[in-house]
Amino acid sequence: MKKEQKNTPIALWTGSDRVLDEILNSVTVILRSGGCSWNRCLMCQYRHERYHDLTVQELIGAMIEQIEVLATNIAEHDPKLVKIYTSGTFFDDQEVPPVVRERIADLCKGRTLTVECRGDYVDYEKVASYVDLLKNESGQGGLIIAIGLETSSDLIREKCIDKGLSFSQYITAAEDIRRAGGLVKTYLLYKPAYVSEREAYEDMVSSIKEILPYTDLISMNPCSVQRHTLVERLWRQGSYRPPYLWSVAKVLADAPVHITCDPLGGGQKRGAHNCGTCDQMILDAIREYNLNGDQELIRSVLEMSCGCKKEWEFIMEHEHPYAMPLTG
Amino acid sequence: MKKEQKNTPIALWTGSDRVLDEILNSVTVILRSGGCSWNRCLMCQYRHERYHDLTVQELIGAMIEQIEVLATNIAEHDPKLVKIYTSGTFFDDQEVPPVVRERIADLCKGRTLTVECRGDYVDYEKVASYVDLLKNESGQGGLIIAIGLETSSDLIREKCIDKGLSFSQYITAAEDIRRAGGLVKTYLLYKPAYVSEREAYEDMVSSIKEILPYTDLISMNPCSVQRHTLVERLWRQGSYRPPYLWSVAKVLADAPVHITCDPLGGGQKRGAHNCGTCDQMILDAIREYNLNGDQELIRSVLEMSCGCKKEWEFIMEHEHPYAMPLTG
Amino acid sequence: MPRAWRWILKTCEFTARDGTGRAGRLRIDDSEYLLPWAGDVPSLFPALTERKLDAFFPSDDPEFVKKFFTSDGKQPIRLHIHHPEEVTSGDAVITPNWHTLIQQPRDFVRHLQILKERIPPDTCWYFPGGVLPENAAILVHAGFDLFDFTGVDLKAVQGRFCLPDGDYPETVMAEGLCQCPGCKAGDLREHNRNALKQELALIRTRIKAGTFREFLEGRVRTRPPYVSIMRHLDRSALMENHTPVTRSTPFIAATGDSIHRPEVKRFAERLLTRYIPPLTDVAVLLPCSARKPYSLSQSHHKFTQAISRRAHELILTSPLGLVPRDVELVYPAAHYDVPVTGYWDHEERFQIADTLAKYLMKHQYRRVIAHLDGDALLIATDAADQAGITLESTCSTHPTDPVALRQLSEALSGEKKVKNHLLRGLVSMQFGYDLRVPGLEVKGSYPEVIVKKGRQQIFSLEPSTGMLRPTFDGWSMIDTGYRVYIDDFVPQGDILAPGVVEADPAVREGDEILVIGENAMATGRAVMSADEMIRSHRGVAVRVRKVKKLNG
Amino acid sequence: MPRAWRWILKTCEFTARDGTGRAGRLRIDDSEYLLPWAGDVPSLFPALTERKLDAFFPSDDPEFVKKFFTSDGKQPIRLHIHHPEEVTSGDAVITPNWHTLIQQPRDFVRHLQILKERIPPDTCWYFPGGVLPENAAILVHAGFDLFDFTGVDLKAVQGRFCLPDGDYPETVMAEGLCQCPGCKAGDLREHNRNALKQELALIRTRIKAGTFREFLEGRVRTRPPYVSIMRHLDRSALMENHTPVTRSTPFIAATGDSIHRPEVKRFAERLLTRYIPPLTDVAVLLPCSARKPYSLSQSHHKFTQAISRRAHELILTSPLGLVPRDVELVYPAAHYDVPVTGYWDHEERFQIADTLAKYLMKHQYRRVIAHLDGDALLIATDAADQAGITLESTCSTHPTDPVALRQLSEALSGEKKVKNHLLRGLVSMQFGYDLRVPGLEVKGSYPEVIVKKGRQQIFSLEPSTGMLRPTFDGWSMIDTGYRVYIDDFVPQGDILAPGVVEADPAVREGDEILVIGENAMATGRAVMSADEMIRSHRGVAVRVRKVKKLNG
Repeated sequence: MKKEQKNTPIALWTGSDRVLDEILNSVTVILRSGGCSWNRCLMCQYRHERYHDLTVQELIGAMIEQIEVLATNIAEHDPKLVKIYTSGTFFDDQEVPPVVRERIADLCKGRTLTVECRGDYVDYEKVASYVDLLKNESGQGGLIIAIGLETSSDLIREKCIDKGLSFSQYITAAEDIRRAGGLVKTYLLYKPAYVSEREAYEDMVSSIKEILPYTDLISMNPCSVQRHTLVERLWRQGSYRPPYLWSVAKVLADAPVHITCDPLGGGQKRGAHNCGTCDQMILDAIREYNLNGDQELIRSVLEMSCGCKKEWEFIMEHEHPYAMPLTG
Repeated sequence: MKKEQKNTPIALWTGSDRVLDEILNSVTVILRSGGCSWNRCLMCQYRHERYHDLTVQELIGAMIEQIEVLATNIAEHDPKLVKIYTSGTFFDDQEVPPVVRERIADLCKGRTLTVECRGDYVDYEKVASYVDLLKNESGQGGLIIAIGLETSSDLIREKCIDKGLSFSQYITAAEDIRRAGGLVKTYLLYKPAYVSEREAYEDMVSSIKEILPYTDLISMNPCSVQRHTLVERLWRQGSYRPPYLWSVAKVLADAPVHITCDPLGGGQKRGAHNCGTCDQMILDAIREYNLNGDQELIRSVLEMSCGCKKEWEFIMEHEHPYAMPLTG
Repeated sequence: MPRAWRWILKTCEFTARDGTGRAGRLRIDDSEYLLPWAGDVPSLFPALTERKLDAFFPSDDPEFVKKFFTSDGKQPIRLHIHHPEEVTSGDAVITPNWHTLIQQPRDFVRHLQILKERIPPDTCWYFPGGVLPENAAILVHAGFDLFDFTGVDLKAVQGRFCLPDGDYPETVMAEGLCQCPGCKAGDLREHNRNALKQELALIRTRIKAGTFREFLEGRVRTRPPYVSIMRHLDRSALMENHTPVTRSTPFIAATGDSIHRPEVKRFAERLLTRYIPPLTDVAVLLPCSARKPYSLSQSHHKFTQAISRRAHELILTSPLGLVPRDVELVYPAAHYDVPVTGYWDHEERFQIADTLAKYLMKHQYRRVIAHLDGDALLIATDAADQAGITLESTCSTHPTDPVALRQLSEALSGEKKVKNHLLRGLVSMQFGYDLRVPGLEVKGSYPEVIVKKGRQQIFSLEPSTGMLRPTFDGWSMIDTGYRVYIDDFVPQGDILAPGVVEADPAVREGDEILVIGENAMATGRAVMSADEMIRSHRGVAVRVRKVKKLNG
Repeated sequence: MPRAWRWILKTCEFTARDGTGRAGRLRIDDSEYLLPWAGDVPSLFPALTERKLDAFFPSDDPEFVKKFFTSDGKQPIRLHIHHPEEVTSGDAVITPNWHTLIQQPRDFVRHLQILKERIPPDTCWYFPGGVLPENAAILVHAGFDLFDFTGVDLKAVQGRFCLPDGDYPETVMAEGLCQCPGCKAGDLREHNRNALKQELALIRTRIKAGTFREFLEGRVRTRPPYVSIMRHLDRSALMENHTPVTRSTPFIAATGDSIHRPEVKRFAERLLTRYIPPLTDVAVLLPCSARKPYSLSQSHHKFTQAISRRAHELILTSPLGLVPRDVELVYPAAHYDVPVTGYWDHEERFQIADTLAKYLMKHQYRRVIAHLDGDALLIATDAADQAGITLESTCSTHPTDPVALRQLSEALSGEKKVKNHLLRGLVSMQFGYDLRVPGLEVKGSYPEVIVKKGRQQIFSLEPSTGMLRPTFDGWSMIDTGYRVYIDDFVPQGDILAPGVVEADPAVREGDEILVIGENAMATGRAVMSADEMIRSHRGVAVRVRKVKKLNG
């Protein structure tokens, strides 16, 4: 493994993001880190994208090297928003050593930084001091902490995701973040394994409702079939199907707030998909809505007719936990 | 073959026969003879029941021995009617040497004798003198010559039986017999190979009509599947089915004169048969009708209902020469 | 109505079996459903819609199942190989998400076997979601009884027209492939449901007639996984257990799979383990005949005449392998019908040679005469090589040719007549018992015979099934086996499963049985296997023929 | 209307074929009947009822036929192997009393073959009397087009309820096996007719979809003689001639009979006679994969990586035997689907070993590496023994195991890379021609590729059928074969059979064709075999893709 390990980010790209009704130019980076200390989520592929058996010093070196790539990009694009994903918890010292976090704060001072954090790792002190670090002289700069709650249902989170987090832990963490001056972004996972199309839909609707008091931003992402995951094993044996794009659109169309959504692998067998004919149109609409927040656009997509819509309606009504998935 | 040849008749039995509205006690004997010189009829088994390679003297000896068995029986039962079958032509010297015929005349003097003769072998002189031989002092005794016409259709007789006789030859023979003081008995064969159930039925109806002017007695016999015959070969491959007893009964019921009928193997796969349920009842009726001539009895049998009657009606209507037989 | 009371009214009973497939009745309150049945199952079992977020897949591992699988005690009871559920006779059970297993035939059969061995046989098995007209036969064959319309309704919304041989674009509806009311009305969903209902009705008819397996042989050819499931099942103990020991219907061996049917394997196995040949050290190998039993055929008539009882006659045949003359009536030897082409495929060659070689190694003959030609002779020679013996051949021409028959007869000149053996052979195959009672006489015209000792009837032989029926006197001569033990009641009519205390594990459906209780004995015929009669609580276990009270 | 005129209006045309079965149209006056069709045939052909006492049986000997068989010149023209009738394209013919032949499959196929070779293919074949829903498929497969209701009506009067899988007592009518109008009305005759009509409609659908054979495989299992007829037909030249060279539908090999299908035999035969392997003397034998073409499967991805083009890859598989990597797209190598059980039966073993042994004897490799385990390795070893060579084995574990893959890779270290061979292999299999043109480039993403020489397209490859389509430039590189010669017209659209003057006898339905005439050339695809296009007078012979006028 060591031979192949690269000290460049797993991925890095620039773009635009809608944050609280504002559109910011952004850079997003996925860092290879010490790895999520939980590392059990059924759909998570990043379990494999990590360093193994490094000393703390080696890890720091490797990550700093990656951050230099980010630094170059920031210098070039001067993004308002920097999103850093470490496949786990930014504030876990095992995963991201403090010195690395400091270097990042330097880079992002005066900007909005989004990092991710397991809900049970949120530490009021750490967050509060990090928020301070990010503020520049004119008080600009802020921290968004994204928590992968995935669902407000403890049962689904335990059985279908194995996240090791309870909804009440999430609430505590979210309140801590806000108290510490950060913003809370909540990730929801649309249709983990072991839930039917309708159960998944209903879970998203109720999750959105239940997290609204605690979160500033919501990102709902359809589950996709990542390599070497348990979800992939289930998918291979016909026991898992990613959600229909119809379902995804319906949640977005009915949601009481703006929700960002990135259907990874959308339109393909391994991602959220319909029949192949109508997929691209829905994906385009979602992408547009992500930025402009125009729910009417999504609603109009739902009015669209396609040969597979009847199938989806049937699945929503007749797919039960004892006979699912019914389609591929 | 010689080792196995027996000098007893092939068969011998006593019974009653209806002859011209009179019921006579009878003895019937089937003699092993020199054999039919034609020997080609498709349904004939007697082709094999014959002596082979005997000198004339040996043949005479063998046949006289058989006739002694008959003599004993005649002495015992004093039958009014003696029926002698030689599987061919009684008046063919090759088959039945003259000295054997004379011995028979001695035995049957004063009785009615029935013999069989191929139509083309009838010789006015021979018949006339034999009629004389049979008459006793009181003028009693007579000769019935049975001709196997089988059908009045020359086509059927040629194609389906290969009898080597034409209807006009038959007419000449019949007229000769009558002129010579004998009575004519005509055999009809119900359903030879290569005719459908309806064709067979229609053939019998028209044959009866056409021979009426020439014959004194009619014996109509359903074809049966004899061993080692061409008919058997066809039957084995599904190309022949003996007639339904329904058909046989229908001809008897509608006939303008009394017709005797002996359904050999009746009710069995190889003989005229229906479904197995109703066969015995029809056979009994035919047997009774043979003696009492009661056509009403046969007509009442036709009124009988049985599961197979619909099948028979269907076959009568829908079995065609290009798709037959349809049942087994 | 109190809940508990409602449950009691959900119950099932099976009245006909053919292999692991069965037909019967499901009763729910006042309604009765003929099994196998397809319909709106969720409306019959409210628990199905009440259970939320309880998806499980057959492949789930034990820890996961242990952690999340919770019982609610309601029917249909959910089954999982890693979850020990309490299931009672008459209960309805469900195999959640097994439609995903169809594509994995080996796992399908493995899971099925585990569960079928664990759960009482007289339970009603619900296969949710995946049934279609094309797979109804294989699913019923696997032992499922209850189905829903989910699969066919889904096909309808997808515009697919379902038939037992697959599905078609809905445009075929106009082409006259079906004339059901759905098709008349242009209602695809109704057609699809009708197609499924019709298929299940046909399956019921076939099971009741004892011809379901032959039907299945054609039906599974639609998709390879169905064939695989059938093949795995054929090789399973489950199928051996549920295959009747005899049928009176033809055994149609119309595919290469027939040679692996449990009946064929059972015949060969009994031949090699149970069968006791007559006392002779001369054997003649003969070709089979289309007509069954062989001895009624023209060719065998000739063979038998030529042999004149001077040797033990062994008939070489596919798919059965080897059939000794004296047990030619044993099912399926007198029942099978095969497509004849003159070509023996290598699987047939292998199986036949294997059985023959093993037989010849077990029973040492001084002389083995092969009255065979062509491929049959090659197969016999191959087997003889394996067994380390040398064959004599008496066929320089076709076996039925007079020259060959004379050769055969001459080859046997000087050999002693073999004593009639019919009974000992049949008893050994059927009961696995060596009957050595002197003075038994076989009366009647073969194959319609009875066996007497003096004036007492001992056995009768049922020609359509090849089964010996012992009288009580007959049973007294067979010391062990084929006993079914009941409680201390005196049977009035047939014996029901709950009355069975113990049964010889060898008992299969169709076996002749001696019933033994404290107060009565009875003769009869098993309607289910020993395993099923012990583990079931409803249904007829033994059809009783005669009852004898004991000790007043 | 004058008689002669009426006859001209009786004509037939065939629009779809699958093997010897076909679908088309019969026109009589203003009416049109979709073939295969069942109805009141005698009302369409008055001659049928006019002919009296003219029964003949197929077994009748030549003298008998000569004496009594007289021609009346009317349709349907009666056929008998011993009677040379004058039959013209478009005529209806009848095979009198052939229903009696069904029980004699060998004779059935022998007679059929004699007559089908003698009579023009585009004639409408009437099978009188014997059709039932259960045998309609095998009769259509044998090349019959026209049927009557005699058989089903007879079943009705006999109280038998007909379905494609057999007949049942009429009492089943109440059991919901069918919901046709006949069943609703309790009219058994109408049901039986409907059952037959539905079966024929389904057969039409299947023929048009190119999935008839798979359907037949299930249908024939009802009765052994139907299986025998299919097996005899499979082994006949008739079937080879009429089997398309490719289909885009799956080739479902769900029975032991699949291995004897003409497609399988043709593949093996072309492999052994036509196929030209790449220039290397190292071969690796690989197991097959469920996914087709193999190279798109995960396992083959690993094999290919380990081999890295340092050997010729040969895939061992059932029922095809052996598939070289470069021709893995050739039908049915990329199309077949088999039930997997892990058990290789002895017929499979024999056929595969036989093909492999012959291949290895023809093509001498310096090294043959068996990257196989289990039965596949045994089969390969057996074949190597037959071929007199020794295999190297690289599988101490499962073939896809990293250890085995490393062994494989190491075994090949030092071996040279094999030159890409795709085109030469495919051309050799499809055209039986050795293409040795330098400078050809394969472009695109396999299997969606085209072949160019410089800027000119030479071939395209159709991935769904595995067929190469030559452009005119492509054809100019293939010197011989697959030519169809036409008269001096310039084709407007497709080429009809009467326009065909001569054709390469190797041409089968689906083949890519170069059409050559005095005034034009064309590329296209054969819709019928060479034999059929020459002997037919109606129907499309070649679907034309491009036409090129010659000399102005």
